[in-house]
Amino acid sequence: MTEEKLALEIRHVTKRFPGVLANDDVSFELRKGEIHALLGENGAGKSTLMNVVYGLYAPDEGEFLINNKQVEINGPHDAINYGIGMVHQHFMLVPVFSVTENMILGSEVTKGTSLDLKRARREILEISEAYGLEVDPDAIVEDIPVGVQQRVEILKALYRKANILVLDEPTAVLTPQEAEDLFQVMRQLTEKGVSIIFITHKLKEILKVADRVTVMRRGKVVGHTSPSETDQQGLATMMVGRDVLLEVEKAPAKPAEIVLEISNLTIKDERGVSAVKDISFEVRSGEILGIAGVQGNGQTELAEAITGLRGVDAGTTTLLGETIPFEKPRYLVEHGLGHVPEDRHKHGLVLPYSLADNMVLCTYYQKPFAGKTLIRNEQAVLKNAEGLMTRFDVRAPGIDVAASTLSGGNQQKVIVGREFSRGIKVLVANQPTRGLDVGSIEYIHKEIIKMRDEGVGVLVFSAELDEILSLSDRIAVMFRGEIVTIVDAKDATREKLGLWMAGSHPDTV
Amino acid sequence: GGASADVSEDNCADEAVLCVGLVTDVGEVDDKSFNQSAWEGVQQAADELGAFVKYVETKDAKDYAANIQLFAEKDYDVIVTVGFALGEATVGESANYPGINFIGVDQWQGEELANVAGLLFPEDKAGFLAGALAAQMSETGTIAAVLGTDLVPPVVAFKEGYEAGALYINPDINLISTYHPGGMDVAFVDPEWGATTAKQALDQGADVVFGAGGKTGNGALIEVASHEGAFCIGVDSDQWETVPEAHPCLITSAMKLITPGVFELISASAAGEFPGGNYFGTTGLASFHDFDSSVPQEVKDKLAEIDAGLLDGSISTGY
Amino acid sequence: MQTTTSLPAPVSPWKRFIKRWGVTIFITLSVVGVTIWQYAVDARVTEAVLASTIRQSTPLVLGALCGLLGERSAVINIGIEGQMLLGAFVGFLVNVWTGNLLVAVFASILTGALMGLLLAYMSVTLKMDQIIGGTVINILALGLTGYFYQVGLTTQGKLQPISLGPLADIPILGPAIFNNPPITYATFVLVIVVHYVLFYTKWGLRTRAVGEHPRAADTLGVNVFKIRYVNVIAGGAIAGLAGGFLTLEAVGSFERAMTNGRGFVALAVMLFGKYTPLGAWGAALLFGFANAMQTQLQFADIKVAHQFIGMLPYVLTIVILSGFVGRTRIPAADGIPYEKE
Amino acid sequence: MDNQAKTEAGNQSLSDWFKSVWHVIAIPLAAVLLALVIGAILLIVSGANPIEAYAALIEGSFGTMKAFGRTLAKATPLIFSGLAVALAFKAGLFNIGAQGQLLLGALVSAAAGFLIKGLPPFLHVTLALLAGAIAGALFGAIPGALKAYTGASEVITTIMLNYVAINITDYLADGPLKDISGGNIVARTPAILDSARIPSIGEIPVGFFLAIIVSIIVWFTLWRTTTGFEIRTVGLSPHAAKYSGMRVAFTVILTMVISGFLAGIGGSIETLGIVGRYQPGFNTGLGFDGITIALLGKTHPFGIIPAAILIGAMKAGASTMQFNAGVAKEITDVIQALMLFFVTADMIIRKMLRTKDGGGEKITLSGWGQK
Ligand SMILES: Nc1ncnc2c1ncn2[C@@H]1O[C@H](COP(=O)(O)OP(=O)(O)OP(=O)(O)O)[C@@H](O)[C@H]1O
Ligand SMILES: Nc1ncnc2c1ncn2[C@@H]1O[C@H](COP(=O)(O)OP(=O)(O)OP(=O)(O)O)[C@@H](O)[C@H]1O
Ligand SMILES: [Mg+2]
Ligand SMILES: [Mg+2]
Repeated sequence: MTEEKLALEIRHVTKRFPGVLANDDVSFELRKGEIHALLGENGAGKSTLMNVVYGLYAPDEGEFLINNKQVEINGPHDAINYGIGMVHQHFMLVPVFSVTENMILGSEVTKGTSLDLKRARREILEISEAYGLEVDPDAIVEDIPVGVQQRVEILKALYRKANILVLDEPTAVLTPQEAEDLFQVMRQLTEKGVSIIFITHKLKEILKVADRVTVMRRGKVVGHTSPSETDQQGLATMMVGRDVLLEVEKAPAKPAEIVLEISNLTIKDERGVSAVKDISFEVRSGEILGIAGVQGNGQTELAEAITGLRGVDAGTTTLLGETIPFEKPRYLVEHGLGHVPEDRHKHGLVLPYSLADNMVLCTYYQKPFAGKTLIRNEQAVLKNAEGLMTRFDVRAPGIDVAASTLSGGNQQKVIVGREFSRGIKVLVANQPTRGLDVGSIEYIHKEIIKMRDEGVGVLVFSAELDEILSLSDRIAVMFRGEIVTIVDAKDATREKLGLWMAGSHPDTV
Repeated sequence: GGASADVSEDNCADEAVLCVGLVTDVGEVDDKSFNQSAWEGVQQAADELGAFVKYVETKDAKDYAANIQLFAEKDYDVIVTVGFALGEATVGESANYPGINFIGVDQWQGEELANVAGLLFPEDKAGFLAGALAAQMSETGTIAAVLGTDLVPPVVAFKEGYEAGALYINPDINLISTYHPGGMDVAFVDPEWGATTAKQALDQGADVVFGAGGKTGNGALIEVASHEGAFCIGVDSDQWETVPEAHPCLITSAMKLITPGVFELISASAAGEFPGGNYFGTTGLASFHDFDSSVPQEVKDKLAEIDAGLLDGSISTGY
Repeated sequence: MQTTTSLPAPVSPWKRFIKRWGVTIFITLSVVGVTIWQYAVDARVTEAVLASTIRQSTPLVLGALCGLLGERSAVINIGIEGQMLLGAFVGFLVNVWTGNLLVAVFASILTGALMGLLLAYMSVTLKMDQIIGGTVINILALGLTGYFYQVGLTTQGKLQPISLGPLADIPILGPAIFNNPPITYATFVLVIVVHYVLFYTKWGLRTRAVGEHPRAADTLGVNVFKIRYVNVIAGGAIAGLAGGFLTLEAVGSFERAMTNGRGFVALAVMLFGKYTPLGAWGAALLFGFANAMQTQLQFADIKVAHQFIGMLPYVLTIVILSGFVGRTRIPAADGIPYEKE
Repeated sequence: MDNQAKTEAGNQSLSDWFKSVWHVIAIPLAAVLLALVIGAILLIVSGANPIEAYAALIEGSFGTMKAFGRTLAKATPLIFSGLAVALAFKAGLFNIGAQGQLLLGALVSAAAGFLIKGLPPFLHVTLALLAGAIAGALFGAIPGALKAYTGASEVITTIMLNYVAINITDYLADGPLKDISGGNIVARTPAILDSARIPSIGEIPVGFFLAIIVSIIVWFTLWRTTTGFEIRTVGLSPHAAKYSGMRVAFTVILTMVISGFLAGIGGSIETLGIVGRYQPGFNTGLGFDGITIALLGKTHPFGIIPAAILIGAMKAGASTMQFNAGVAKEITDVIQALMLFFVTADMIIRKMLRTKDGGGEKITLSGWGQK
């Protein structure tokens, strides 16, 4: 093994955060020209390890070898010099910069003292042609779709002549088709001698493209395997340490009266572009309507409009037979609509508040938490919190800890508990399990189905096909602000949905 | 007490020891302006009368009374309070300390109290003379005044006198004057505004600028100093001494003789002849210093004539 | 992002043009109109007002440059006032001691830079709230200058105008623009230089990236802390120069608290100028013009209580800020300390 | 991190209580001491005797009942302006405009104090106080509304409005409301009637008790009412506030109105209890000191009281310090700035005290108010 040509070797890396041992004596080998998948639950320490390699975090212990030579990495600058490129889980692009400016930042080409944008532009076009990654160098990043943004990210690494490429959850925001294209590019890159570390939660993708797999759990490497030796269930078990149910069971739906009706909704986004175009559909009590779609196709705007966070340009929404005013979340709170928002940190929680306060975020002014006097009944607030903690299995040291200290899954349970417990008739859940581990996903899915069975009309937005397929009774697919089609869940397959999400018209499939 | 007591604060209660305290208006004792002039009068008392002297600067207008009490509690014999704003506090404390004599600079006494002397100055008369001089020295027919704020009565008096004096000489003269647009807390401490305003006046032909407004006015004087052929006129004290940067233009100053006024009243108090009520100090123009030869004799004669007229009442400033 | 804005309706290019440039064009036309009218009445008055405009705009635009260098790299600087004041004070002292104006100017700049260093240390290293950091500098400057200033110090003159030959004879603008003392000329140059650096150089690209998305810049090997430190220090140096302008070029002496809020107005100028040096210049000139005009109105003996004229520039700022600059894009990371891990 | 997580944990025993109090005051206390030490060094450098100076400072502020009364009188408006600034902080707003709101409050209460005649004292005082408070509130509403509806940064608009307030009050005090009795030429309003005067109990100004009561009301409002919950939520997360159905714009305006109201009372109390009329230049800096005090008091209503007394003491003692020790009053500004620095830069002190977190909330404002 010692003769083997290794592109990168990580030895005994330990990284601590206050209260968290994110990487615990992790060692890792990346061969030349391979695609090496890194797998693990949320919080297993994958991103941390990669950030350490990339020089963003200083490890507490550990060493690195590149091409079998020991190196010091004291910052991204060193990493870039050693040929390491990284596409981060959250894109690292300056939204108001052009593609060219983003591309050259940190490795600028200059003529005299001035930036040489012309030359940079030419170089970018050359590379983008060489790898078949098409981009418009003059486009402003915030105006281009996520798929293209990701291309820019990869090009950024290639522009810096990376031969070790780290891709942290690159497919989370892509359509199956776009993901397929990415795999194509990845294979092409390995042929040119680039070695790739590929992080993903999608087991299928690992089986499809990876040469080898390393699995992490709670900061430690727990095993190595390869696609030829295992399957999805095997990977999941290795990752979680127990057998997991990958899909929840549910009885057939018993849809009743229409509880939520969307008619001809049109919404323009901040820049005046139509994000939602003349959309209509309805949700019945006792059913789950899943809205599938790749991030950035108008789901966020649609969900925000329905839940009162955003105004609309045309159309109406009818809740339980009454036309609702837009941008009045309070009206919806009081008329039976529950909302699990897309961004739990931004909308769902007040992070510095205690769990108890977060659990009355929408009802703090109602009896028994307060009355006409506006004086809070602290006792009632605490009692409510204690009740919800037990009922929704929120794992936290107490109801007085700040929400910010909870893990993502438990934070989500706080929101779910708050919304599900206040007698709602309609539920809008946007990416309800984003970023959660399998255990939490399982739990929240069960709760959503329970709501449905109690007669609540549920509208679920999700970019995860598996989530859509396992929860929905009917499925609508959004693309570029329009609903491509609404089908019965029975008639949907992964493949069809994938194509529709990428814009194919249902009639042609 | 005995006649042998040291001149120190601890012995202020002693008959033989003269202690004089001074409370400034908001601002510093070394403001090159009225606080400083008054303090110089007190220091003169130290030199010539062997008095023990001390000052306290007021930081907050609400402390006037408290600051007066600092001296009163130590049995000072004379307390000088500087500025019209201290008028109420001075009268108020004078009742609490009938044994102490108070000198209130710029403080009009509505009713006469035995232990309070308001030291007042007819600023309009000094302004009138300054205006008359400016009008005679001006070749362009445009003269300017850069002023502190009209919230302060002496400033207004100077301005009105200045304009009346100029018009007395030349009814067609072009008078451009301006008050600082800010409030009390900036109007007297904005030399750059004073300077730039003076320049704006000079640029449109003014060749004499009257700077009346503490440091704001000083800024105007210094600005004029760097413009060849233009004159500037200072205010309050002889600013030849306090603003040497203005020597190239400072033809004279419209003075209110605070220093001698304060000293006279302290001496009167020491002599047991303290005059309660309003006490009028003198105003007038300072010496021409280096410009003595540039001021034609007929101008000097005219000024003397006006001075006499103001004194006997045959000329009125209209203020 | 604002929390309470509703969605803008789609606009035609013409409307967008008006929206973007309307106020600027309106103001420019009004200023030009007033100027021409004045010129017809008395040319000297016009020239006087324009010269005063330039002069009053100088500390404001310098202050604004200081502010925007900081904020382009995401450090809010409300300590401009204090940096200016200390710069003015130390420059003055050095002028008194050495009698060398050039040395004094450098002392002002250095003092400002040191105060910039202090702000950078507070906001970048200590990750203090930046507004509090600036407030500390303001109070400190007021206290230190007040405590250590002794009256009676006089200087040997101030920086004098240098006339640029025939250029200064151009009617209307010549005397205002081409007959100025050195720091004013330096200000003209600095505006252009900062504009160039910010938008056309490597440093500028990195600065703007750090102000928008520091982590992105960090991942590309850009040293976020260094960029912030250097920009804030450079900004401080410019604020120090503004102080030097006050004591060494404009007034020629020092007084306590002589900045009199110019550092705060500079912030308004910066916002008004949309975080661009050229925009700030335009805004500063507008403020200078408003001030010069209010003096001119008093000269003309127009009997409005001068307090009303006095509050005009401030009211104007509020109106413009809420209707116009309210939508200025503020650098996305502005005010947020960067945590590396 | 864990300590910070405990938000409002109930404290079981007395020693726990002491621990938690220590936890909160350790940093401000250390900050004050450090500032005094550095101030002492500056005094030595400039040739003064720090012991003498500080002794005089203490004598002038706490040495006699009278001095103590003066300290409390100085602290009273500072408590109000401190509360005004702190309350706005809670909603994520930086009210630099407390000064302007305070000036208008002072002027309007003076007007009410001399224009309204024939009222019994208690009623007259109440009315005049309210008039000033409402003037402050209305003036605070302007930046609030601008912020809520146009997004204009309150930092800038309040700075600008301070200048506007000076101009308005100067104009009124020298114009329509000018005192023309007895040949007065000074720009000031007539004195308020005796029925509008707030008395003192011995040396202790009654206004101080009012300040304590209002502090308690502010605390109660913030942490025990739904309105307070809304204010704090908007401050910590406007997005979550909107999500939960709170009226963000309304809350922003309401907060600025209350903030202006508090600042307005501060000005009124000065007028009715101390100055007795409105006179330009008599209320300088009170609003700006509110910022220092709010921060020194860790933006907590109960922290503000000792902070205001501390600053009030420095103001009350400054003259005595100059009188007894010949030290220029500006040194107190330097010490104030240093206190503010050390209390905010708690990282430095935390290192010295070896504690992990500073107690109270870390103060973060919204920058230019854009979140
Ligand atoms: N900056 C940080 N400060 C403190 N703790 C952190 C930080 N970043 C990560 N952690 C903690 O380190 C652990 C590992 O996180 P990391 O982001 O590496 O997980 P991951 O495997 O990438 O998870 P995911 O699948 O969600 O991306 C987690 O427990 C997390 O809470
Ligand atoms: N600076 C930090 N201090 C403490 N905990 C942190 C910090 N940064 C991240 N974490 C925690 O680390 C965990 C993983 O971080 P990460 O940023 O990957 O978020 P996440 O919950 O995995 O969401 P995402 O779906 O966006 O990956 C989260 O639970 C987050 O609370
Ligand atoms: Mg993550
Ligand atoms: Mg990750």
